[in-house]
This record gives sequence, C-alpha cells and structure tokens, in this order.
Amino acid sequence: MKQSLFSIVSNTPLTDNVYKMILSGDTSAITAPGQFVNIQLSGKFLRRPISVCDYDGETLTIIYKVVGKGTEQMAAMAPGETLDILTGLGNGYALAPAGDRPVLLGGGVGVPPLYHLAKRLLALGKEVTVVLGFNTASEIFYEQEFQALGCKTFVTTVDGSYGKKGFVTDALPEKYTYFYTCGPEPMLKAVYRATNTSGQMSFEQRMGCGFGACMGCSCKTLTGSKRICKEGPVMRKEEILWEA
Amino acid sequence: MKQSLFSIVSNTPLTDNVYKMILSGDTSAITAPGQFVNIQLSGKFLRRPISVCDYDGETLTIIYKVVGKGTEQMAAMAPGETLDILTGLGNGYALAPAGDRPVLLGGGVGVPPLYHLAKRLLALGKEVTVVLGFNTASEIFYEQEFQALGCKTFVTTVDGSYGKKGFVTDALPEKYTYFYTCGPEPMLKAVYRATNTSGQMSFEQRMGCGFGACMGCSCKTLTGSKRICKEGPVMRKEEILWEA
Amino acid sequence: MGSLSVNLCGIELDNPVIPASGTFGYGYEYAELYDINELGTFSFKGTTKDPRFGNSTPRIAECTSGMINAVGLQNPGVEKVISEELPKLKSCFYKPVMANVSGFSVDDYAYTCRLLDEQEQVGWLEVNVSCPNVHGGGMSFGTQPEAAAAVTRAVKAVTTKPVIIKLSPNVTDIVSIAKACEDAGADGISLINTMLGMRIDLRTRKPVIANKMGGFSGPAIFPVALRMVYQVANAVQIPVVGMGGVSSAEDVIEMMLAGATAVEVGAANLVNPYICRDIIRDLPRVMEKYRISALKDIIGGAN
Amino acid sequence: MGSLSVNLCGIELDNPVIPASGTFGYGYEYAELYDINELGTFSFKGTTKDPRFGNSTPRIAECTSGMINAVGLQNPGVEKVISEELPKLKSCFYKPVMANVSGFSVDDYAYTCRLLDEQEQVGWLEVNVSCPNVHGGGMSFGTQPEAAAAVTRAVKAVTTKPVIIKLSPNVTDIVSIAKACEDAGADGISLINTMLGMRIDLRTRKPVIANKMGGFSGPAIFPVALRMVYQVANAVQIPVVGMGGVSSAEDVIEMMLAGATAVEVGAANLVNPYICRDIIRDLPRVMEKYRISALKDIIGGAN
Repeated sequence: MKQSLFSIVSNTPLTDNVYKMILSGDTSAITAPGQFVNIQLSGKFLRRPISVCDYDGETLTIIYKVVGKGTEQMAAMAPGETLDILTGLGNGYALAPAGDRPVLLGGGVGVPPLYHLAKRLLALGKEVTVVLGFNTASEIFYEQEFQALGCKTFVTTVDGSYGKKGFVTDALPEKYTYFYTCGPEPMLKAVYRATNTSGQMSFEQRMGCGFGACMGCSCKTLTGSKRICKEGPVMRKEEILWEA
Repeated sequence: MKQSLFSIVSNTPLTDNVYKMILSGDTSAITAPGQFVNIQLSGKFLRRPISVCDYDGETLTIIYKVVGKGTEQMAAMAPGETLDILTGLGNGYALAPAGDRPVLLGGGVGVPPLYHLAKRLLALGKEVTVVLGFNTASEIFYEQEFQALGCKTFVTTVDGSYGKKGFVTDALPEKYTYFYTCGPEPMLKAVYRATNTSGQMSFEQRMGCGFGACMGCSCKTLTGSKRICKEGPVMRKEEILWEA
Repeated sequence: MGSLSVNLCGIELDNPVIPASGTFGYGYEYAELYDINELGTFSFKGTTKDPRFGNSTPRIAECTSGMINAVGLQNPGVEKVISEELPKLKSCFYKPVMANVSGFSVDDYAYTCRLLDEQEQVGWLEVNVSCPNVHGGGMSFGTQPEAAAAVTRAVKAVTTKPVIIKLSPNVTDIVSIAKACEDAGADGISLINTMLGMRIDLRTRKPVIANKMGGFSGPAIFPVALRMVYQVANAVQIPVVGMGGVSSAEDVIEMMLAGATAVEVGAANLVNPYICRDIIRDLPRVMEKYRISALKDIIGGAN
Repeated sequence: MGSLSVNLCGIELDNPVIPASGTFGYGYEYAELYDINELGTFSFKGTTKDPRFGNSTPRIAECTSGMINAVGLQNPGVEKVISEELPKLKSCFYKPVMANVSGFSVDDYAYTCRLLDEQEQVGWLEVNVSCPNVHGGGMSFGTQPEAAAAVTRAVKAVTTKPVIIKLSPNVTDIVSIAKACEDAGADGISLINTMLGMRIDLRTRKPVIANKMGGFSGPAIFPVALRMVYQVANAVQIPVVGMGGVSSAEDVIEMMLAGATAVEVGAANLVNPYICRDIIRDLPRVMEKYRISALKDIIGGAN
C-alpha cells in the first residue's frame, strides 16, 4: 500500500454514466491485476474504492460509474486536478492457475479489472476469451479495447439489444481451462453455478478503510473469515461460502 | 439582504496577514457604509461576516485578516473563483449627524468600513479627519488610500514604530463635530470615554446567521436588546450599555 | 409531479418541510426573501411566560459540519408574542403556525400554552422539554419520563390544539420518554433538539461559548437524529416530526423513511436562508429519482 | 521544541497520541507504513473471551464528516490474541500497549482481563463497557452506573495493571457513570465510544447497515466528545483519555484543554493511515503557535 497524489490526465465518459479516468502518479505499490485503489474526495469522509482497469509505470486507469454524490464529484473533475489515492490494495488475481484458455467474465463495472488481467494473460501466451455482460446496448464499453488486445470478445445484453441476449453465463465458451470474473453478486453466483472449472471471483463490499484495519468488510469463507479489502477482493471458487 | 455569487477580481496582501479582495457581483442590497457581508466558504459550516470596505454598482471591496482556517482559505483563493455571499447586512453608519468636521477612528481590521464612509462624508462636503491605529509599522494599511481621498489622515502605533506612539485616542483632533469608529472592544471603550461629542461605534460579535434569525449576537443597550447583525453593528454612543 | 402533502395531527400540510424553532424567528426576516407560504408551516421562536434576554455572548461556536448555540430562549414573553409578533406574522403567513413553548415549571408551560392555544393562527403547540441552554429549566423535563409526562398532562389539560412534545437527544433511552409523553396524551413527538456540545478556543484556552456548553446542531448530528426518529416512530402510535441536521430533499426523504410524518429544518436556515424553499422545490426531482409518487406513502418505509 | 510527554496512570508516554481500538488492528497494517513506535501507544482491537465473527455486512455507512460501523467486536478471542497476535505485535512495537477488552458478562470481562494482564507487553487494560454493536452486551454495562461499577470491580480484583474504563456517550448523565467507575477502583476513564447512529439507503429504502444501527464516529462527534471529556475530567480525580472525532494536532490540544491526559484517534486512521504520525509531527508547530511549552501543563487548562 502507498498513499500518494495523482494528477488527472483525462476524465471522459464511456457511456451515459460510466467514466474513464487516466491518472499519472506513483503506481509502484500496484502488484497484480484485480487490485483496487481508494480515492479521497473533498468533502467526503470515506474514500471511494475503485478497481484498477490498467496501469503501467506512471499511469493508472480507472473506470467508474456515477452512482452518488462522490462519483458525481469525480465526473466533474478536470485534467490537472489532483487526487489523494491509496494504491496497491487487495490481493488481485493470481495468474498461475489460468491454464491455456482462460475465460474472463465481466458484468457492468465489473468489466474494468479484467482489462489489465487480459493483458497479462495474453503476455503469458494464453488464449483469452472475454465475455462482457451489460443490461443494454447503450451501457456497453470496452468491447473494442478487449478486441484490440487480441481477446476473443463476446458481449451479452439482458434486453438483447446487442450481442447475445442474456447473461454472461449464456455466452460461456464450450471449452476453457479456468475462469476469472468480476461483477454484481447475483452474476457471481450464476457464474459459480455455470462454470465447470476452477476460477477466481472478485467481490464488492462497503468498506471503511480499504486496507484491513477496520474489519468493516469481513466475510466468511470455507477457509475462515476474510477481509474483502485485504485477503480479497479476489476469492478462489473453492473457498467461497454463499450466505443465505 | 441578497444572496448571490461574486467572482474574485483580485486578492492581494496588504500586510503579512491582511488581504484585500475585490469582488464583482450584485451589490444592489448594500445601502450604507458600515454594513457587512457574510461569506460562505467551502467546507465551513458558518459564513464569515466581513465588513464592506468599499463598493460601487458592480464591485465590492473587503479587507480581511487571516486569523483561522476560514480566512486562510480565503487568502488562498484566486481571481476568477466565486464566492456565495449574503450582502446588505446590518444597519451601517448614518451620515446625517456628522456635522462639518467628523473624525473617523479605526483600529486594525476596524479600519476598512471607514473607507467608504469617508468617501460618502467627503461627497457631502465634510472635512473628514481619519485616525488609524495599529500595533506596529508593519501592520499599517490604507494610510495612502485615505490621504488620496482627501482626508486629513493620522496614524498611531502602539510601539511608536510609525506615526504617533499610542492609541487612536491619543491622536484625537482638537475639534470635531462627531465621531465614527470601528475596532476591537477595548478601543471602542477608550473612544467612548475620550470623545466629547456624539458618535457611532461598530461592534463585533460571533454570529450564527448574520441576518437576524438566530439571536446569536444579541446585546443589551440602553434602548433595549439589539441584534449586532440586524439593529447593529453600528450603535449610537448614547445607547451603548457596557457590560462589566 | 408527486404529491408532497402530509397530515400532521389532523392538519394537512402542503409539504412536510418546517423551519425549526429558533432558526426562523417569527418569519419576517425570511418573508423579505421569499413567500414563506411555500412552507408546510414553521415553528416560531421558543416562547416563555416571561420575557428573556437569554445568555451572555458569545453564544455561537462553529464546528465541523455544524454549530453550537447557547442563545438561552431569548424572547419577548408570551404576552408580547401575542400582542406584537403574531399580528406581524399574520401579515406574511396565512397558514396555521407551530407555536414553540418553553418553561421553567409545569405551571409555566401550562400558562404559556393556554394563551397560545387561544390564538387563531396557532395550529400546533410544540412543547420544548429539551432546551440545553437554560439552567434548571427545559432539558431537565426532557431527560426523565415522569417529568416529560407531567408537562404533557398539564399542557393537554388547558389546550385544545394538537400538542407535540419536543424531545432532547441527550438521554440514554429516548423511547421511554417518548412513550411516557404518548401515554400522557401527547398528539405528536418532535425530535431531536440539539445535542449538548462544547468548543474551546485554543488562543484564550477558554470555552468559546460564554455559557461554556451549548446546543450542537447541523448536518453532523443527522445520523443520531435519524436513529432516534426511527426508534421513536417504531415505539409510538402518534406522528413523529423528525429533525436534526436536515439540509436537503434527500435528508427529508431519509427522515420520512425512518418514520417522520413531517421534517423540521434548523441550522441550515442560518447558513442558506433559502434552504427550506430550495428543499421544497427540489423534492419532486428527488421523489422521481427514487420513484416516490406521494411522500405520505413512505413514512416509516424503512421498516 | 516543546515537550510532548504525558504520564498516563503511572506510565510515561512520549506523546499523548493513541490510535483507538478497532481502527488500528493489532498494529501490523500500519507498521508496514511507518514506525508505529512513534506513537504514544495504541489500543488494540477489542478482545473478547471467545472468538467472534461479528455482525453481517454491510457493516459500514458513510455520513457527513463521519461514518457508522457495526463490526460487532470481530476478534479471534483472547487465547489466540495472546498466542498469535501479541507475538506479532511485539515484532513491530516495543512500547507498552493498551489492551482493549469487551465482554457479555462481568465474568467475561474478568476472565479476559486477567489473561491479558499477565502479558508483559500490556501496559493498560482499556475495558469497553460501551460497544453499541452487540446485542445484550457491551453498551448495557456502560449505561448504568451500577453495572459499570460491577465490571470495574471485577476487573480490578483480578488485575495488577492500570484499568481504564471506556464509556459510552449514549447516556443522560455521563458524570454519574464515570464517578461510579472511579469509586469502584478504576485507574482512568476513556471516552467517548461511538454514538448510536443510523443511515437509510434511499434506493433500497432499508437501513444501510445490516444491523440497522451502528456506532457513529468521526469529526462530526467532536463537540459532544469534548463536552463529555470536560464534564468527566471536572468530576473525577483519575486521568481521562479523550477521544471522539480527533483528527488534527489542534483537536488533540483542545481535548487536553478540556481535561484529557491523553487522546485517542479513531475514525481518522481509516481515511488517512498516516494521521497519527502526522499529528505527532505537527504538534510542536501547533504548540509553538499557541505558546505551549509542555503538553502536560495544559491538561484541563480550560477550567
């Protein structure tokens, strides 16, 4: 974990209410795809945890949805403005178990962390399939970006207005060696049931600190109690304990 | 009273910790010298009441001292930034009783409201004498500005580093027809005792609203209870009741 | 556009927004700014039997997201309120107004309430058993169920209009006090009054407020207020008027979901004199956002 | 540079800044960021007799200038704290640490305190009779003088180290509870724990927190905390540890002027993990500004 100031390079809408922000600053604490950052906003008490979409030595890309006053404030920020950010939070996805043909399943704002993951898996020579699920055509983002990386990319929409009608689980490829997923909890549950390999799932929870101090985001797993922000947000399929 | 947005035209230091801010906006609610404005600052709950130094149809000049986080924040503001301001607060000085040769006695940040007052008295053809009291030479501001208006201007410093050593009461002219004063309470008391004419004194008090709603700044006078923000901040010498 | 109206103790309000006592005077300062008939109603300055100057100054201290006041019930006394303030009030406000009453004995409360109850423009009596800023008065009645019940009974015995008891949050068990008032005949409960708070000036090393402590209000206290409104609304059958840090249309709706039938707005008036009007005008937008067609339908909706 | 040291119940602290229990774990997360030996001490995660997972999630809600938590005393239980956490803690912190203890019965408290009292690294026992987040536990001991005194007596009977009782602010009369603890043998009082608060989600129309209510902390509660510290410090002879919304060197000094011998910092750690270090480093500047040569000289200075 590192606390540092980032400067906004760009902040542009991808859809009606989903924005992409590129920031420049010290990314040295980020060690794995699927980690998140925790952003301080002026006038807000708690930081906003947002998953890392992409990063390199000097820049950090996040994609966020405007859902409340905090994210509204972010959307109104201009290039050159600075943000106080805690970086390198959470465990992130482990690449080792991917096998040759991993599938990546993302729903809505669960899509972004899969982007850097896809990059890394491709760099390891994997054949990466990506399924992106959205409610409707107007909400889709990053389809081209995944294609440009060289991923086999499918899109599903709940209303069938684009791609395959249905959920990400309706577009699971015939064969895959492993899965990685991120999205709302009902989607994670569906993926859990629909997949026939091992995999990793990224969870969300309201957080206090984001770095393991407050126990605000604890969850029970088959391997004991874990903090979503510290031992998570990524869990192995085998350890997940769904609560009623 | 009017609530409106003002835009900062300039914001420059006059001394180490006293700043002059010129704002442009709707000044139509300001009706008399000696009134004050109440300024909202981001992140602060209460507004900051600050006396009006000068105004015309489109601009407002205030002079403020950096004493805490709020005024520190103001000092850091740049031209073009905007402030939400309540204008036209308080009664202000009455010009009618001035006579031919009024004297204006200001101490520290009590000096600013006398500036527009002097302008108005001069416009009425009065012979205006001004005595400005400061602790020390480095704290002096607006001597030239009063001179430029055409006021007979004297400065006193407590440590004698400039002008006459002592307090404003040590530089009272031989003859004057009326007095107007603004400054810290010990100075007002001294002026009250030292003057031999009628006059008007402007008081300070911690305020809640600044427009007469909360009764936070009430004081007792010989003519009943008054709100510093509404029936004040200017009181006639004859109605003042000093509390122990 | 959704419906904003609610019914408070038998009187229909156009909307649930009510400026709180002590932050709205008798209405004139605000009537200069906008037509205060846009309001549901307002609760006028706390009135006592005898005239009071109140506490020494400073009476005000700033806090993070709030303020402390120790005005100490400054008011001209009930006779003058009736002879001087109410006629002026009538000239700018034609709706039933909420008369806020404080006292230093059970008889005081009864005396003042009886006189105000007779005034045509008074719609409700809001009986403040919770002022933190007067020694030996107000709050001691609001921290014990029996004392709050005694005030309630005495006031109900001499009045005909709905009696709303305004409670202090500075207690261990707000529910027992609210229930005691209900059992004693109260027609409604309003809460929370200010929390007892303090600030010290680092320069002088003395309390900022002459009275040392005072009543803390503003957005900072909203979560405590909301919790108490929720607890009380779940425990009593009579309407609850929620207040404490409300400063937006969203806050009004959150208070109503917690169980408030109407919502008072206090400290926010002092910072933005247009806030109540702005909230009322913003309510339809926020209702649409959260798919609320009638505000009265969401009262207590969080249960 | 002025002197920062204070003496808390016979143990000298290099400075009065103490991260509060539940916001600092057992220290490791922070030890990765800076040398936590810069701290006066810290109060570790509330420990109970048996392991506890705590409450369901969501456990966190945001508020204006604060937050609500309803963690519910998640901890591995006293045996594991001693066998696993304390050895790890020792590797990054060499000063006496404050052991924070909660319980569900007087015997619970005594059992846990006795075991922790034997641990060399424990300097003080901070006995939490004020957790708002467990049903039938914690806070009920902190809202009645007799119950708080009973816990104090039971703990004192089985321990040798200074016992500091941590009080709840959710009471009518904090002074009577503090005095009851003092009379029962407490060596110090710490206050305030969190205030009971609530938020409702306008989208779901349900409480944000699974447990409905939770403990409200952050700068919003500072004026209430300061008032209670002032009241208690004026009523008892034993040292008072002040906390509640502290997030700057100025806040530390204000708490000490109110009567605090040392000052805990809670919610602020969760937002700025460096805050305690930053406050300690900033204290000399603020002391110079207000002409304070030794912090210990200003304790209770506002009287």
